[in-house]
Amino acid sequence: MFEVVAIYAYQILFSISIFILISLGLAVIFGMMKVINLAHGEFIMLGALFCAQLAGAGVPLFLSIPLAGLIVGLVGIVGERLVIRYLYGRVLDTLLATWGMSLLIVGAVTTFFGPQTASTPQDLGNISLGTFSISVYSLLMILLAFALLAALYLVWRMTRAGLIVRTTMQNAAMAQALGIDTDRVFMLTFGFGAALAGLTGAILVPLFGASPTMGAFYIAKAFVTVIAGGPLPLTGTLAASSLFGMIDGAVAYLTTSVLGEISVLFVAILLLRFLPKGVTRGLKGRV
Amino acid sequence: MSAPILETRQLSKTFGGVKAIDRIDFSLAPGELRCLIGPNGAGKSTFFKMLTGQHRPDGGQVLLNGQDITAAAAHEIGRLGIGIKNQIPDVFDGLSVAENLTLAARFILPKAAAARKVAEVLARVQLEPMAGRLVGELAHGQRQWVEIAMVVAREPILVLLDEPSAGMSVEETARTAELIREINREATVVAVEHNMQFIRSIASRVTVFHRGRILVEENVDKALSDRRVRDVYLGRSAA
Amino acid sequence: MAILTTVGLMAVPSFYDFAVQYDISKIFVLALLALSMSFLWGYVGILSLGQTAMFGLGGYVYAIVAMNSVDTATAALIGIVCPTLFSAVLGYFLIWGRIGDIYFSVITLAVTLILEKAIRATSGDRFVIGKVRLNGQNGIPGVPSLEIPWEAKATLFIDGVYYLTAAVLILVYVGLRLTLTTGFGQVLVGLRENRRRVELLGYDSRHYCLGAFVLAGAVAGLAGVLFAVWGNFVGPSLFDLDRAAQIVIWVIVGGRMTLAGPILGTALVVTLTTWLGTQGVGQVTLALGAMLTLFVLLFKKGLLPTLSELLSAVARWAASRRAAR
Amino acid sequence: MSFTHGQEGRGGMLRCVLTALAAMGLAAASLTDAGQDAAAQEGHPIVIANILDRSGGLNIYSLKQIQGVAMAVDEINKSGGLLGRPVEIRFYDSQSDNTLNAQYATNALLRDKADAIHGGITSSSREVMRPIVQRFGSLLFYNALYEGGVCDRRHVSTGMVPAQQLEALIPYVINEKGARKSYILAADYNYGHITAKWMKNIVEANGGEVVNIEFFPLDVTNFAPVLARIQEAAPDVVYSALVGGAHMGFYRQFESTVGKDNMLLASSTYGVGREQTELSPEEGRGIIIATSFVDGLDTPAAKSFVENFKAFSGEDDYVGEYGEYGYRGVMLWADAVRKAGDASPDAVIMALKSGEISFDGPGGLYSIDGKTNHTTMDIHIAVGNDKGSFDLLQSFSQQPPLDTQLVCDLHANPDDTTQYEPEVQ
Repeated sequence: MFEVVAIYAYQILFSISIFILISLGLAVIFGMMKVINLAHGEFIMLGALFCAQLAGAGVPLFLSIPLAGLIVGLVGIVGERLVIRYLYGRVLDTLLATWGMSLLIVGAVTTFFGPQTASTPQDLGNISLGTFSISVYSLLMILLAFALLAALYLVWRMTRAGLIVRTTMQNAAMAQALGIDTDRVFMLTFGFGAALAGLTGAILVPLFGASPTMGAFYIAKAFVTVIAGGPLPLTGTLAASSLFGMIDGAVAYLTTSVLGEISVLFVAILLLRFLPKGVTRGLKGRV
Repeated sequence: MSAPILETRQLSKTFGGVKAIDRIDFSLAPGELRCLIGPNGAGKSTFFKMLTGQHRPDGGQVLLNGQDITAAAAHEIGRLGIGIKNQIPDVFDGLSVAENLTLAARFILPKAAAARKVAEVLARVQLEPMAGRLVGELAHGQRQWVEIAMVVAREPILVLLDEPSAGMSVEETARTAELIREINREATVVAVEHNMQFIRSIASRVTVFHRGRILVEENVDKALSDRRVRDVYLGRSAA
Repeated sequence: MAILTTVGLMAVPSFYDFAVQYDISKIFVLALLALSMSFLWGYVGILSLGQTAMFGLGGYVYAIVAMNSVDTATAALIGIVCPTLFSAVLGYFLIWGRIGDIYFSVITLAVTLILEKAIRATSGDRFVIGKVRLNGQNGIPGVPSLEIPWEAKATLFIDGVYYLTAAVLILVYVGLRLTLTTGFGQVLVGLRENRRRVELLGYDSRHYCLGAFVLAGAVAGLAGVLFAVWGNFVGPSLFDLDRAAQIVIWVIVGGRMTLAGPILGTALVVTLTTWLGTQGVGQVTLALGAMLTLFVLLFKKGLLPTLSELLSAVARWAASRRAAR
Repeated sequence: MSFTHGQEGRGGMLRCVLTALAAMGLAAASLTDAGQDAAAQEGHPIVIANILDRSGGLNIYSLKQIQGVAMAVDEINKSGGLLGRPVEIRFYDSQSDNTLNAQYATNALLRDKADAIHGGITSSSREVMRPIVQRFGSLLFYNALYEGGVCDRRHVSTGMVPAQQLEALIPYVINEKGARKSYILAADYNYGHITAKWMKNIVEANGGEVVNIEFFPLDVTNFAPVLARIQEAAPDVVYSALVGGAHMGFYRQFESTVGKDNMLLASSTYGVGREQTELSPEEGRGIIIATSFVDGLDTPAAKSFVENFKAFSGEDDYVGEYGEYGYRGVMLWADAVRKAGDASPDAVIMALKSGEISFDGPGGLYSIDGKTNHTTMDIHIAVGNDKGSFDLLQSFSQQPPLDTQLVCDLHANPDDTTQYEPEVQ
């Protein structure tokens, strides 16, 4: 009995943590900066790819993961400087431009790294729960997802940098008048969001692998999660991820993974129809 | 005294903890031309927006000819005959003047009658030469007139005008005052204004708003000489 | 002039081979899909990312009905009616709730993705409608072309499909233009310019939004039917994210505030994609991505409006030169 | 009503667009029309089209095959061409989009006047092209592993079909490894469904038992739920007919959760997309496959092919089955052209009907069965090693495409174009 409950809990938590991880970067870039970033999936893919490359070159896995996130953050900053910074406020143009960036990244990665799925092994083994065994890495992934979310919340709420970012996103002109270099803040925030996406890819790569076209698997889910989350990007992402993860984990375990995904999208539609401003509407809070 | 055309009872609205409108009782007789005055942030525009379904009240009631319209949607209120000119010109910039007016007139009239109505209203606001121009290309004052004309073309029973003379030259202001008096022959009018001279030229009675409440409701001269009114305007010229 | 152009277009098949006609027909069909979106987006201001849902439904319904040996004209009709009804129901559900703009976009996108996933999950032999296997991921091949009514047992060949799609595109374009001049259409234009003012004038914007959504759904369904006729194939990719995003690209490239722009945008992007695929230049996506990004940075309003602005600027400059002399 | 604004101005736009469209058509036509009509003359090249996905999600299967096709044509031309004429490839990148397969097949046949099309990776891309090839009376060489059953004289399959592969793999697993209790996972489309049916059929025919069959859409990456169900069922062996980049996650998650030391893993698709080159040694080691070609085959033909391929492509990595399929497809077609003495599709089809078309290639002898246009070949049982390649366990000589032969006879019904789904209960 205990086994069954535990395996259920594991399935659901694992599913929730995937939703959290794939939405985090988007919660910053779309949720806060209002840039419809269709290259989000490709940022995840780049993180996965770089992590696999680094680990393949002999860097220890747990160093490769943050390094990969950092590199993707730099890629994000380059993209922001070259393209995105001309488009703030032109929401639909960001959609088109980031779609272009997404195609460009997929094409470039296929050209330089080939179409193959890249990956890197992890050797944490598994622990057994009666008839079941669970991969230790996936448990670590669940922890990481929640830890990242909590850390992000603290940075946003408690630090000066977080305050500066929130001020700038709410009213750039006012922030500028207060002496904040908003141009720099936009650049760094975008880079930060990209780095989070890259980190996600790096965390996922030992289990899911990295292929140039993998971004498409995540992008729709991530957008649905962040939008369903509503006006508080972090609290909302947590709430929506929990809901969707629970549904996906339970339905996929009991029936099939297709039904799991379909039921998530269906619940998202109902949710947006009846709570059209997202689940955190009316909640007091800042992020 | 006849039954009021418009009445609000304990109307209230709060924005993020600030009471924008605080239990306002307001009543307007048919055919009246009333001005609302008060410093910026007194709640005048919010009040208008609640009368026209653009903001939903937190409490209280709005009655039009005795009918409760508190929860009605903007288009339903429009159909009942309240027309509003918003503070910032609220027109179809990408359409021509004639098209703007046609859109308004076609709602109540068949095609041919609408065309006559448009011509008539155009003449009234003296915009005939501009009929084919895009509204977005017109000067600020002219855009205000287009908006007033749209309101009129709908043949409303109650016209709300939020700062009709703002940004207008002296001649334009005078012309606007005349226009408003003309409108008042067919409809009840409420105007929010800052220009005291303008107010004197059109209204006999004013309601003074302050911090979401009604401070004074009097005839123009009495209200403007009231100490409390002077106090709230202190530091601000009555221009 | 317009008649001349039509005649010119209709004369293409007498001068150029089937391969050219086949390529151009595809552009015509996809341009219809782009029109369905730009009509909604450009005139009513609602961005439906789910026009592919109606497109795919149209294609699938036509395929299923036609392959159950109903005559193809009836199948085409049902293929248009079904997505129209579907968009009416979906539109009622969304528009009557006065749902926010971006949520509207996301929900319509989710609807098309659900349909895609559902169709992909119909691979087994349990999923049969009449005589037709739904075939999941693989799609339904061998969809019949339209029968020629006055010739027994004959179906439209490539040139026939070319004429048909050209005619339909012209008719739909003209039809939408005429719609915009009716009272209904005027309100739609008003909605694009200033939704609040339309409401204050007493129009219930929901009626007009729903009307436009249903009309656009019908056009997308029609495009789906023609796509099945053109390619003799329907598959779940009709619904997928790539295609949904591509429509946005076509419309933005051409300029969404016009009806002609999206047609040009579709022609440009589709031609470019097809052409790149034959050049052996490596990754088509790389070139396409670079082009799109540059496009946004250089042409803010889309190609057609930018070009016409440029032309009128040149004209003004020429006029001022003449005046100066 | 006076909604005239804009319409005068924009009225010309439709004209502009239509004119531009027409102009584009004219330009495209004039670019490609020149000098094509004389293609069939002596000395002019024989044109074949190669339609594969260089870009998009399916290119994992295509990139090596594109080079395999090019290499075969290169070898043919270096040895004097076919019937004294050089062979020319027109390559089309179908970008993993079926509608482009349709468009390019039409272009290849009408514009390039190609004598044969080599291409198509997925069954759906093949099914989109088959009616077009039919309509214009041409010939399609489909060089891929697929579910079997296509009965069409204008279509030639040069890859493996399920019966061929599984009649070797499953008895090996049951008899040599003693693994009877089986759990089947397959990709959720026709190939997966039909393969899963054959798997079940053959497992049961050999005295095994199937505890469950599950299907996965191609974009599923999270296999945690099914791994829990597998552990609950505790089978001896898991058979995988999973396909594509996303499904590779299964092999990693299987190793980190269950482990091949505790449960056998056999596959009909593993290795085809060169999966083993991207897995770690632990993850790839021990997976049992059945294949018609792996780089590690210990024959002179295989060794020289791998060597030549690396030299030709300038890439030093694993070649694999799909690269070899491209090479084999062109060589089989060339043999048919030689025996027909004519490159035109109908002549080649007549030659194919004889059943004498064959090619002694890298993976053994391939010969085309004249009744089905499917290929008889050697099947090798191999197991993943920790060097990113495979070790040969056992070879089965000349396995016929039995499943398709059961339902298809092109000698008796030359006009058949059906894809049969074999009746498996």
